[in-house]
Amino acid sequence: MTATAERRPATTIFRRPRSTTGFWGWITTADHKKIGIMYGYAAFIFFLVGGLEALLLRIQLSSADNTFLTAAEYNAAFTMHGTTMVFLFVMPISAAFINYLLPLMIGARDVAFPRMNALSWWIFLFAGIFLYSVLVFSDPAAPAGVEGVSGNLDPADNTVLGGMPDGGWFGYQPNAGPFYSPGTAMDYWALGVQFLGLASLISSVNFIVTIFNMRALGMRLLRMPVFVWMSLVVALLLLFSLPIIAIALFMVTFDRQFGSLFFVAEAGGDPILWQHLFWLFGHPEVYILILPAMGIVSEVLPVYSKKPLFGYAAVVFAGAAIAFLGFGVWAHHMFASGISPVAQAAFGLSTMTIAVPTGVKIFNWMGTMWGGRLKFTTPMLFAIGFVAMFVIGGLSGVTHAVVPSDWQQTDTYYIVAHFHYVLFGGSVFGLFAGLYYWFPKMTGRLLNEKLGKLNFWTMFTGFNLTFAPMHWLGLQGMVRRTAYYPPEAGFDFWNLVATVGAFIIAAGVLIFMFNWWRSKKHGEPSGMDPWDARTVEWTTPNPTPEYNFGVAPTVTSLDDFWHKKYAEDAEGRPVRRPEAEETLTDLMETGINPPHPIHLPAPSYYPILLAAGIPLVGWGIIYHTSFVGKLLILIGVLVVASASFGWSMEPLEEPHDEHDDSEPSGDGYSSPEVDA
Amino acid sequence: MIWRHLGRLIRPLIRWGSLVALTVFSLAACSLVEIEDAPLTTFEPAGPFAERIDAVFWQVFWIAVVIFVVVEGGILLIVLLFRDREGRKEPRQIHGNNKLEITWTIIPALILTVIAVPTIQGVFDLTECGDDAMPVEIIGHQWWFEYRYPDHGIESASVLAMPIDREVCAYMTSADVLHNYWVPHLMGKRYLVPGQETTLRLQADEPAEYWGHCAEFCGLSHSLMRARVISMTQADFDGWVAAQQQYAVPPAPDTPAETGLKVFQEQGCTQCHTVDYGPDYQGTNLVADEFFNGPNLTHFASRSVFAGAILPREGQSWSDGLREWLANPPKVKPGSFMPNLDLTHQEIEDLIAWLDTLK
Amino acid sequence: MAAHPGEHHHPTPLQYVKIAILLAVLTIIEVALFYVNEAADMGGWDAPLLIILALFKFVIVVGWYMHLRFEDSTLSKFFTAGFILALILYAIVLLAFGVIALGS
Amino acid sequence: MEAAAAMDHHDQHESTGIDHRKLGMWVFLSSEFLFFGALITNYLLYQGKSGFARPYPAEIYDIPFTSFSSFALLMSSLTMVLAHNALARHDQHATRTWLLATAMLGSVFLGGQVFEFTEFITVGGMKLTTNPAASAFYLLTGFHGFHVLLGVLMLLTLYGISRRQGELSEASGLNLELVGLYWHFVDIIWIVIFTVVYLLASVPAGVG
Ligand code: HEA
Ligand code: HEA
Ligand code: HEC
Ligand code: CUA
Ligand SMILES: [Cu+2]
Repeated sequence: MTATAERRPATTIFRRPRSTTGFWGWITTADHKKIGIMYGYAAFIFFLVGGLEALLLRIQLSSADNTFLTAAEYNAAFTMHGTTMVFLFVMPISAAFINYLLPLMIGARDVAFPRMNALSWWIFLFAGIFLYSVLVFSDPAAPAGVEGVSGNLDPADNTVLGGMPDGGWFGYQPNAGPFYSPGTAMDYWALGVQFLGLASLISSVNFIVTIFNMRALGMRLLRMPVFVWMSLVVALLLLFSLPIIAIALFMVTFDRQFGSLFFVAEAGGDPILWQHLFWLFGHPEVYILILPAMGIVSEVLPVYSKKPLFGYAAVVFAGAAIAFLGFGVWAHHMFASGISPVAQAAFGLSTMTIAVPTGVKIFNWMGTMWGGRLKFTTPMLFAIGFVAMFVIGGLSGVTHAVVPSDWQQTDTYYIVAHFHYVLFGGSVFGLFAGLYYWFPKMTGRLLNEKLGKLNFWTMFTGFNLTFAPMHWLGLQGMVRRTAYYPPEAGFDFWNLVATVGAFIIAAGVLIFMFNWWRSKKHGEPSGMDPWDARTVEWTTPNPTPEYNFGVAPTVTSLDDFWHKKYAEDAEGRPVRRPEAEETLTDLMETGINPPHPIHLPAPSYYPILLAAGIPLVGWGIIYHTSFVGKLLILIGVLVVASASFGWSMEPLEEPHDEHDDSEPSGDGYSSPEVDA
Repeated sequence: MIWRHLGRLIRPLIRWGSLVALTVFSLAACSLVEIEDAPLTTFEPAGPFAERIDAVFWQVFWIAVVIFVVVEGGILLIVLLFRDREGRKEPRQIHGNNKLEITWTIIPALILTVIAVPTIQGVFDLTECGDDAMPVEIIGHQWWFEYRYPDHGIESASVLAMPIDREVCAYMTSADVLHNYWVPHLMGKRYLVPGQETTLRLQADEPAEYWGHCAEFCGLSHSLMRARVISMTQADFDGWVAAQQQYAVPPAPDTPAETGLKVFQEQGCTQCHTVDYGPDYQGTNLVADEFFNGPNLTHFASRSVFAGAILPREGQSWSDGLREWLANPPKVKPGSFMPNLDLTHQEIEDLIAWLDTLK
Repeated sequence: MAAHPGEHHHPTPLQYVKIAILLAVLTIIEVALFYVNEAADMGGWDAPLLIILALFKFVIVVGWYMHLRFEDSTLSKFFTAGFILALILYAIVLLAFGVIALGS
Repeated sequence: MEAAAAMDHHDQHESTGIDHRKLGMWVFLSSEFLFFGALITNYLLYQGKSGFARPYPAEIYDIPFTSFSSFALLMSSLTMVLAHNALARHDQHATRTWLLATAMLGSVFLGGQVFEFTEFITVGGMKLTTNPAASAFYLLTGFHGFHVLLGVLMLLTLYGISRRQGELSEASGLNLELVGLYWHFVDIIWIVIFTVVYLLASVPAGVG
């Protein structure tokens, strides 16, 4: 509710920050756009880190019995690669898009809880740093809270890189538990992921309330852009799946630190319980990773096809159905774990059903393009690439759902191929489409199209070279998570191809970075509506002014902006309205010079302060047996407590004249009965 | 209208189409060549269970191929047909079509129903062991598989021997973390779960040696946890069993082998390894105590591979493999629970001489 | 803005107290049931009875003390969604572990 | 940027008519079911497994004692709702009294839990590390206790604010409602835990 908060001297510890620019402006901001941008940059840096780890994996696998990495380093590299890509890249970059675009797309000035939003961001950042601080602090030889057994490691193999978490991104117990992963590395993993989850949980509540409560006048639920819908669905998925992993991670942390026995098989703990809890979260998680990208694609395709999204309602409901069904399929990751045949059959069937709503989406996207006037701009290329590549990943997914054939496939590179097709060919392509599409929104400039196309084609080629051979490799018997394979196994050739492909992807990423860096300064100015777009976020100047809209928009239909610009002739073809240019100029005008003063969420120190306490507690827990550890917990708790206190004392909003009647109540005003 | 466009686009279609077809074809061709000599391939089922899975896979695979061709072909077609061109009219603003919507919901649902049938049948047919299956116990260790034959009183490691045309029911568990037993020629995978028992059906048609691999990430040397299965005729198997049931033969006096046996005792190898010379044996008993965590070596030399089926390497002799192993096990297999005992060159040679007596 | 829209729908303090007495009585019955079952095995009938009683208390607190009865349906939709989802998911997990069984 | 009257009010309306924070609280509470559900599931799984080191939690429960502290928590819901009601009637004094009473009852419950844990550990000999069922018991009840503790702290903060400012303002009134929601929620979770974990506890055959 600080959307309209006044800036006034705080009555508490700090004076409220005033600056909205410069370093402190960024540190204390509660502006969803700045937060979104920071999320984006941080996530991209983590993408480079995760990608670098992937390149290490690929170099190691480029030939049989390679010795580029030690086994410990390899295991650490794929664990951190998976963890980084999932939790530190795709999730936060999706959060970046949602943060930046959600309020703009629903015609709001900010999210419902701007300071909470800042809190999420800082917790995410500190959690990421905390997770990677393992490189500095972890001592692979040091026992965890509980004495463990470890094998004999050749001293030469005891490297810094090998000291990173090495239990896989799924942290299967008991391997990642106190006895078989002594040392502190997996504690960093468990707590780091825990904190990342906390950040996402806060975001999810924030986004849900924002979507329910802050839509522009007239924006009924079924007038929201698909991206907003997918954000809502993702927020719900997060809301209901994160608690499960949180508890599971608590259990691991307790096992490792305080000697509880949840997953200690020797004492009767059940390792299969971890799998249920992890995948109860983990499967909804994969839809958390894909749905924002699907939302982006649903925005991009219509614009460059010059047609409305085909079957809007179907696409929305399909998204919701995917999410709902996605809660009922988790055990398809456990077909080989010895669960009963009834359970296997049931989960196999439930998994297959997801192909139906997903197919609905695919076909509606094709329907959108059908008969359109397709402009192959870079965002469009990425979006089409998404559709084409995702189908491949989806189809291999269906072959896993066929339980007996999954018994052969599971834990092989065939699975690795599947999920990179959906994650890279899907999520990452979709997100890149979004980056190209909304770059002007953020900067007021266009990314270079020539470089963009080069970027797409290198990434597309590299991607297929890397991951297509993994299908063959998997079916030829190459097992996942192996640092070595023997020369006789016959895996050399395709692995080498995959490695080459990975470097081609890297080249594509470098082209993208160059394009971004250059276009930010020298890119062609975009004007207000560079793509002839359809949705509300383009009705305000680029880059978006601090207050988003000069005058809060009112919406009368789906694709409201489009209908302001175009009417339809008798044949149903769009005809530009005569007054379109004037509308645009007006919007530009009010966007630059708002007619009324506008109140913005006030900056605050407390989010970053509160977030800073959390990693302190984390380090404290890991070293809780020592004095320093106890001290850190104490300091951390004090920081969190005092920040919360200061936060709650900071005025939320200026007392103002209760509800003056300037509140417009037009026909478009959506009533809760209709919408909710 | 579409046909008019089609005419104009037929040439690029052919061009693109052939390009794609060529690529796909060459990829497939290359991979088939490769698959021929991949010892872990899933494409050469050698027993009824693997064959059943293979059949299900191909059924689904070809359905997927058809969907693939239709969908990707559709995308390609759309891209070629509807690219923006000079003089093209503005597109008609179509918002949807309920009939289409229903069609493309129902057709996939029907296809999936078709796929569901072999899936369910497969699950129920393949999960539970037959009544007259031969039981074998498989115990996973970091990083090797231990086998026990309860009916025959035999213990072995890394290499599983089994008769052909007879179902073997593996009762599996783990001594430490999760493992996953996989012999692609014979069957899919099943986890080995500490504190629990899982079962896996195995059966081979022909006498042969098959590769296996631990498929669940199980720590540092998961990549070096491999396995072999040797299938043989029932007669051969009976002979093998009879041989394995023998006690080891003590080495002749004053041979390097005897020195090797001494080294074995003095270096504390017996702490982990059992060599069963039988109740009549005069020397110190070589039965590892409770803390047992190494392979039983009684018939070590009768195996085709050792140390989790990673040694001897391709082209390496048995003795050279042993030399490499005994010199520094954690170097060969990072994290190995067999420590580097700093054996001298001579000790290693003697040990090898002795180990070779353990037929 | 008004913190409690529709305040007038809410029960009076006296009604709150009456509800509390009801809750107390239910709790006493629960504990009594527990002891009855201890003394003379109820043949498994204690479980459904106790669960029904607990649900009853649950609904009373949610409906009246948390005012959910009087609120916009959006809130109850969320609340029941979370509750039902948790119930179903964890029931399936317990089924998979054989802790609870269908039939029997 | 002063006159609030000139403020653009569009961005202030709630499409659902429910206050942001209240909606947020309910949304959050709905996800809490998944937290506690996982913990209860965990407990149910392990309490029924035989072969653990003794004792199992169910062997050492003190039902009369737990009934008493559960009762205290249950009644704190009454005082909480009375505090809320008093504030709605602008009776600041009664608000404060009931807030304090709620915090007290919550503390009674917490004290009871501390006592219970201590008894279990010292007399009953059941530690976190005794067996998985014990681990599950402590994690579940401890996690709940932590919720109660947070609730008590929030109640006391409200009480403090009220004392210092002489009243709870309109904004704090909403805070009180939110804390109330949280408090009742923690209570209903305990209603479930009390029944499922205590009253319906069982020990696997062959134990106890
Ligand atoms: C973005 C992430 C994402 C997405 C969207 C999906 C989507 C799907 N996944 Fe995937 N999956 C992962 C990420 C994802 N997955 C990851 C990361 C893992 C590995 C985790 C690990 O072990 O580390 C995994 C593993 C995984 C497994 C476990 C494999 C194993 O370990 O043994 C299974 C098994 O069923 C599976 C199935 C599916 C299915 C059926 C879908 C479906 O949703 C796909 C549906 C889509 C289509 C089918 C295509 C479009 C539809 C049509 C064109 C209609 C017509 C089609 C038909 C009639 C078939 N996935
Ligand atoms: C969104 C998720 C995502 C993404 C995008 C990727 C991207 C990639 N992944 Fe991975 N991957 C996973 C999620 C993802 N992955 C997961 C979840 C696992 C399972 C882990 C587990 O089993 O625990 C996995 C596992 C996995 C494996 C299997 C490891 C094993 O089982 O042994 C491999 C092997 O090749 C691999 C490769 C790659 C490659 C080559 C890329 C490439 O596409 C990466 C491309 C990016 C770059 C190349 C970055 C560019 C970098 C530069 C240009 C350098 C510049 C640097 C500076 C300026 C500092 N991934
Ligand atoms: C602390 C335990 C331990 C000690 C002591 C030990 N080993 Fe081992 N040994 C093992 C383990 C564990 C393996 C299995 C390693 C693997 O394959 O990963 C093994 C494997 C072997 C193998 C290969 C067996 C097979 O079939 O795979 C040989 C041979 C061997 N050890 C010989 C020796 C000799 C000789 C000594 C003494 C000089 C010795 N071991 C001492 C634990 C031990
Ligand atoms: Cu054992 Cu991998
Ligand atoms: Cu899944």
